Amino acid sequence: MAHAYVPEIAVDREGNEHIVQGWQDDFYGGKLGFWLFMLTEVMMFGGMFLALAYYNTLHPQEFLEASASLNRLLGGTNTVILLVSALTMGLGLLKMRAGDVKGAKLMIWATILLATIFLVIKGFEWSAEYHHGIFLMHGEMLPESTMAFGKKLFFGMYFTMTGLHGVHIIIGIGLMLWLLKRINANKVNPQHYILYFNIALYWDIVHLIWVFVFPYYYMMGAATGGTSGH
Amino acid sequence: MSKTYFDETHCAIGHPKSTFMQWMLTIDHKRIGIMYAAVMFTFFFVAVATAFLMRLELFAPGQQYIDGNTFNQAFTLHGVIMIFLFIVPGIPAIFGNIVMPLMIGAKDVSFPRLNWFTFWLYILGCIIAISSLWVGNGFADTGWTFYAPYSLTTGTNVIFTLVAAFVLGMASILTGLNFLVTIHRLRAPGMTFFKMPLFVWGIYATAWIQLLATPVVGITLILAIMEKYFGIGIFDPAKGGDPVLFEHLFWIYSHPAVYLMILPAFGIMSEIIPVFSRREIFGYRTIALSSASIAGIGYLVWGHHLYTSGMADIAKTVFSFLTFFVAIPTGIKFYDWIATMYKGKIVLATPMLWALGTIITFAIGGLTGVTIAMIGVDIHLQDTYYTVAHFHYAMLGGVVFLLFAGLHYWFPLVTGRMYNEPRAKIAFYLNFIGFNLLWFPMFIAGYLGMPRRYFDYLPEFQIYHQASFIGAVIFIAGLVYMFYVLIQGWVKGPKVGVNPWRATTLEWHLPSSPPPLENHSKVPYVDFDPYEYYHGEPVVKFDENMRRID
Amino acid sequence: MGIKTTVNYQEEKAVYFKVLAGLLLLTAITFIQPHLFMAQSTFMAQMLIAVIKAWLIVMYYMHLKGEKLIGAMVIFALLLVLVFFVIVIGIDVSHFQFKGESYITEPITTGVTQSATPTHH
Amino acid sequence: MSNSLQGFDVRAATFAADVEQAFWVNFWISIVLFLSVVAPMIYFAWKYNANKVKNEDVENVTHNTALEIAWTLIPTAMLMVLFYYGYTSMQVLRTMPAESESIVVKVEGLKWQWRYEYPANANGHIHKIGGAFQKPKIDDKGKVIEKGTMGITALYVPVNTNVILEMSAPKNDVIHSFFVPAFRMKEDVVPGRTTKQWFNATEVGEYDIECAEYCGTDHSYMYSRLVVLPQKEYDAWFNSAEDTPKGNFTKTGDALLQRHGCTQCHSILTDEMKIGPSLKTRLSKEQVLHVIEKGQNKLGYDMGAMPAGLATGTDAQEIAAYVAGGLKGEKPASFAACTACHGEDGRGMGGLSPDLVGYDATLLGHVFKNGKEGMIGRMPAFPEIPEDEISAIAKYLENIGK
Ligand code: HEA
Ligand code: HEA
Ligand code: HEC
Ligand code: CUA
Ligand SMILES: [Cu+2]
Repeated sequence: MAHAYVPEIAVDREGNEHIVQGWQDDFYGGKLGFWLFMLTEVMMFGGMFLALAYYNTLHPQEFLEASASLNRLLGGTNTVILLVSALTMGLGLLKMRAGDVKGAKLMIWATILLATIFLVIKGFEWSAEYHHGIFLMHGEMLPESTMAFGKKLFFGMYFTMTGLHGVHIIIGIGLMLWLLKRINANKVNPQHYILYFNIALYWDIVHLIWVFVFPYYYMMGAATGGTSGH
Repeated sequence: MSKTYFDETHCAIGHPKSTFMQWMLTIDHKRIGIMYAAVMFTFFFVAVATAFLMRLELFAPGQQYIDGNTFNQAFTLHGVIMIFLFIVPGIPAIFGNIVMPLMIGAKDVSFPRLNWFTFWLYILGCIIAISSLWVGNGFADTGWTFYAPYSLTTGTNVIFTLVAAFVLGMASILTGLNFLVTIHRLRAPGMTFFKMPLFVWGIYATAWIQLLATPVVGITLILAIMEKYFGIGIFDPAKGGDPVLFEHLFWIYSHPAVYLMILPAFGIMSEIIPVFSRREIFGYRTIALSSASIAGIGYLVWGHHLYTSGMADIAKTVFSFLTFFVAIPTGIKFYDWIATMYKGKIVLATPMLWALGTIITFAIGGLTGVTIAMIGVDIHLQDTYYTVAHFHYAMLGGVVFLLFAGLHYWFPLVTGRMYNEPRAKIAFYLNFIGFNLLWFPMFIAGYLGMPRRYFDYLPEFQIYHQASFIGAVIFIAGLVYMFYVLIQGWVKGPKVGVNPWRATTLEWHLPSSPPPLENHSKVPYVDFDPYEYYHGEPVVKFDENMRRID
Repeated sequence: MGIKTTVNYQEEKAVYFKVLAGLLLLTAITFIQPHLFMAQSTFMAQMLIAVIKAWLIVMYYMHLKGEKLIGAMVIFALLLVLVFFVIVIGIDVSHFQFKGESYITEPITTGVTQSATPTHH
Repeated sequence: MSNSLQGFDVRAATFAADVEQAFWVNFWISIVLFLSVVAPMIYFAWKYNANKVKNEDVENVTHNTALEIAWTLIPTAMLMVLFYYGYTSMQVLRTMPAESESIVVKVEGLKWQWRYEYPANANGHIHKIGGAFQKPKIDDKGKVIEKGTMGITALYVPVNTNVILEMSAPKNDVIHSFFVPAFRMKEDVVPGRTTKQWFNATEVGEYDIECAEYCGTDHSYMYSRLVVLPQKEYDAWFNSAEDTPKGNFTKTGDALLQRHGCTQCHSILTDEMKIGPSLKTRLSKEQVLHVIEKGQNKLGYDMGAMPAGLATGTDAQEIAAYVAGGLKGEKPASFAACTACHGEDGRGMGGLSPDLVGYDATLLGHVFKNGKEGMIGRMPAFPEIPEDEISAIAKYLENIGK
């Protein structure tokens, strides 16, 4: 918004003045809108968890066994990485609000770096699984394989959900790069930072999803013996 | 003459000179609403054509004009267009856009650019849906419900249809989001939630459904697409999946979706009834809160579509029990409307005729809904024409009729002109008679055991199908006539000024008709109820600065 | 409206680090939980921890504290998901009819179990 | 309407009455509720019409607590009554009898037929009745590549006995739904799951089985029949190795006539002449006279044409009356002119020429293949109807003549 928006005034019968909220420059509106958007993400992943729980109820034992065979070390590392990235993102926003644009940019770059590391680790994990014959349209996951249904479903959902989560990470990286561009163009600055605020919210929800994905897939079967993966 | 929103607009990008580009890039909520209407109108004709084709084919048993597979594609196309392209976005996208901001005294919606984007997302979805008629192996033949595993195994172009439904779902979510923020943020000063017009309440409740239910069907469609491309067996029994899960996930959205259709329609009803009874509405708060409770309870009853699916018997019982509770707030609304007519001064103008007609047709649609909410009875009636008649009475005789009511009611607001009243009434009667002749016989056929989605049928049912066909002809004639009357009104109807109905809500207190680009010249302070009449005349009056003078 | 220009930088930063510490601690507990407590119901324990983590993130990182309206909306959405779970999982699937006779749930036959766990090398 | 498709408005299973009762309770409550809304609406629209009411008389009534409570609680109570009836009728439908006291039949629904498998009988024989209606496969030119079948087979059950259906679909098939309107029962057949329903038929007869879950191209032809037999006949069949019970359970032919749309032009149970002749009686006097006079070569018998003018005047009259009367009574001498081709009994000598008494399979086959241009009008050809359907129709027509 290049030119400042001057809100209108409505006058009631007693002559009192009331500010009229316009759609321009509505920080709270922007925040509300983004929260509502995040609720749709909650419902979406909620739907997937529902499907997951559905089959978990039908095949409890096989789910435990399949979970035990995931690599908890890599999964755990990724958990910590996301944790830290949520911090850098938050600190960046804080710096921006305090007027430290340079520091904010640094923090965004740090977040991008962490996000990339997350993806690389995920890549290692998936390729290891591929080599063990468990991957979409491959090996044990093919229709003709005799792997138990419970396990097939577990891994099918695992690839779908972590895959979709990965897509969210990639979108997040894209958003952060765009944010950097906007900061450089001074469209996002210590006075107008709603975009930054919302992208930070987005990053938190990406993290939040992982907070549930991780224990459901990796930790559920931890007690049923099985060392942490390979 | 002052400039109206037809003369100038704000654009998403730059300041294009050509009128065409100004329309393409417009972010003005009124223009976007009109464009939605134009597009939906076009698609609706495709859907009506397929509906008529089906009726023609069903005129007699055996094959007449099209073969079985074409018939299957025809009802899928009909269902998909009617649901995803027309009735789900329908009233919110058209009237939610055009009048909702006017009603709350806003200059536009909260995110006008998002609104523009949403419109084009909607168009993209339409294009994907329609293009599958020519791309790939023909349009999907799954029915609009896409039940797995049929949708996963059929050779037709289901992917396109699924993607289209997903994109349209996105558009629906974003519309809902936009409206929610608008209603929360941009109400005129003084307008509390219980001073909002009831149409806004309808849109508000609807927006919550759009926002929270649509993602579930979104993810269901994604899972189906994943399944089709990556072979994970989430719904495919050959790989251990359970088709019933698909039905759950599908109806978790699609049942709330029917309330998403009807709630804004009820909102239109609540606008029209007091205006044409020329008195204050009865039980404002109960009507407002019943919208909210229909939306809320509506989330809990999806299982009434699964009575014969193999779901656990105890779940059927729970769902049946819950389903009856949606009928109660609906009933309350109905009684409130009727009570509003008591000791009023009832003007039977065309919008009121449509509204009263709908009370009859939707009562039939809703009460037959209650019939099939009874488990034992639904086990007999599920997937028969009884169900088909139920939902046409609800959707066509409820939602579409009220959309027409709104079309007549807000016609002078949008165009600044008036249609020919006697002719519009003739159109209504044609429609009303045709509609009942079209769908009532189907209750009987369904009760006698005529299953739906049947290309061919046993000859006993012929008589009902024939009656229905005649109804369809009358109905469609009525429709064409109605649109003729409306278009004629727009082109050369008399100019009628800003408030021809002498209504009270804010959208009728604009500086010009049609309204100017940024709506109200000054935003009023709202310290009055939405329907304040005294002795048959509106109470609230404003001076040119939108200060109350009564 | 709504633009806050003054930030108590140090104070908010301290909150961020405190929450991070809490989250790291909870993550650590996640790992030792199966050996520590509720080993019989790992799943419940894990979800409990996840909920606490989520609560921390939502309240402090996402600044939901004090946001009445948005907080109510979030709770509404979460309740809805909960209801879906109760109905679908609690009422329907857990009463799956004719389970033993159904193909998708029939007990696994011949030695499939071994082949499913990836072999180590 | 013909007798065998009465199924729908008939209750033929023990629980049909419960469902029926629930429906009618609902019906009357609905009427009450409907009127409670629509009657005052119409009355108000008339009473308070704008041209009757003066502005001063308009009153803003916006609340009436008693009324509001009434129209919340009374409908709620009514709805709970409905829930109760819906629930109890469902309970009867869904409470399976003990397997020891019932016959358990396995039902398989697949694209697009129903298959039934019975438990082994006393001789260890297992009845497997395969398939229902299956359309023939036809190439572009209308030639039949693969014959279709109309399940002359059906699900045979004894009357007054519990029957449990254990239903499943092949795992790579789609969902179907086993629907018997006359019994008011329906349950989906879901691949991957086993579902069950049960019934106890109360009346001997034949009933329709339809598929009520959309399953693709021939969804509307996934049709079969449920034949309820007297206990004795059922036992006799069940303990034999026959596929179908002995006796006359061939009303299938009727279903076929209906399904192919024959009844549009032909009446079957009465003598009424519609577009085509009634199929109850074979030939009318006029038709016979017409053929005798003009000859005929329309049916495509190997024998070739029937020459014109084999008989004239009163001879012709006499023959026509005799033939139209079904060759009953005394045979006129002049009929000798016909016996060379149509045989002494007029039955067409095993297919050499048209049967004059009944519609045998050969005649039907010819008519279906070639259509027929006659004195009344033109009957279109139905080349796709397979042989076993033709014989089913012939058998059926033969029986109704008696
Ligand atoms: C606008 C759309 C719309 C609306 C509003 C409704 C409203 C209702 N519907 Fe309907 N329904 C559909 C659209 C709709 N439906 C569609 C599209 C399908 C089929 C989808 C498919 O399979 O393809 C369907 C299918 C459907 C089924 C599943 C049928 C089956 O497949 O076996 C059921 C079962 O319970 C049902 C019930 C109800 C009920 C109880 C209501 C209630 O909300 C009705 C409430 C209304 C009233 C009760 C009437 C008005 C009130 C009075 C007159 C006052 C007095 C009355 C009382 C207080 C009771 N509907
Ligand atoms: C909104 C929903 C809607 C509407 C309006 C209609 C309208 C009609 N439908 Fe409907 N129909 C469905 C939704 C709808 N249908 C659905 C969901 C199914 C199930 C599909 C499936 O099984 O998968 C179905 C199935 C269905 C069948 C059953 C197929 C089968 O099971 O074998 C038949 C059969 O005749 C039929 C016929 C008709 C006819 C003759 C009309 C006529 O009334 C047509 C006349 C049209 C209108 C009255 C529309 C008016 C709208 C406008 C004029 C728009 C104006 C626009 C603007 C102003 C922007 N429909
Ligand atoms: C379009 C209307 C029509 C339909 C449909 C039709 N028919 Fe006919 N059918 C006729 C007419 C007209 C005749 C009389 C031709 C004549 O008089 O020689 C006829 C003649 C016949 C004959 C021969 C009568 C005779 O004595 O030679 C038989 C057998 C017959 N129909 C059976 C059937 C059957 C079985 C079907 C269904 C598959 C059927 N028809 C469908 C119109 C129809
Ligand atoms: Cu099988 Cu429809
Ligand atoms: Cu529903």
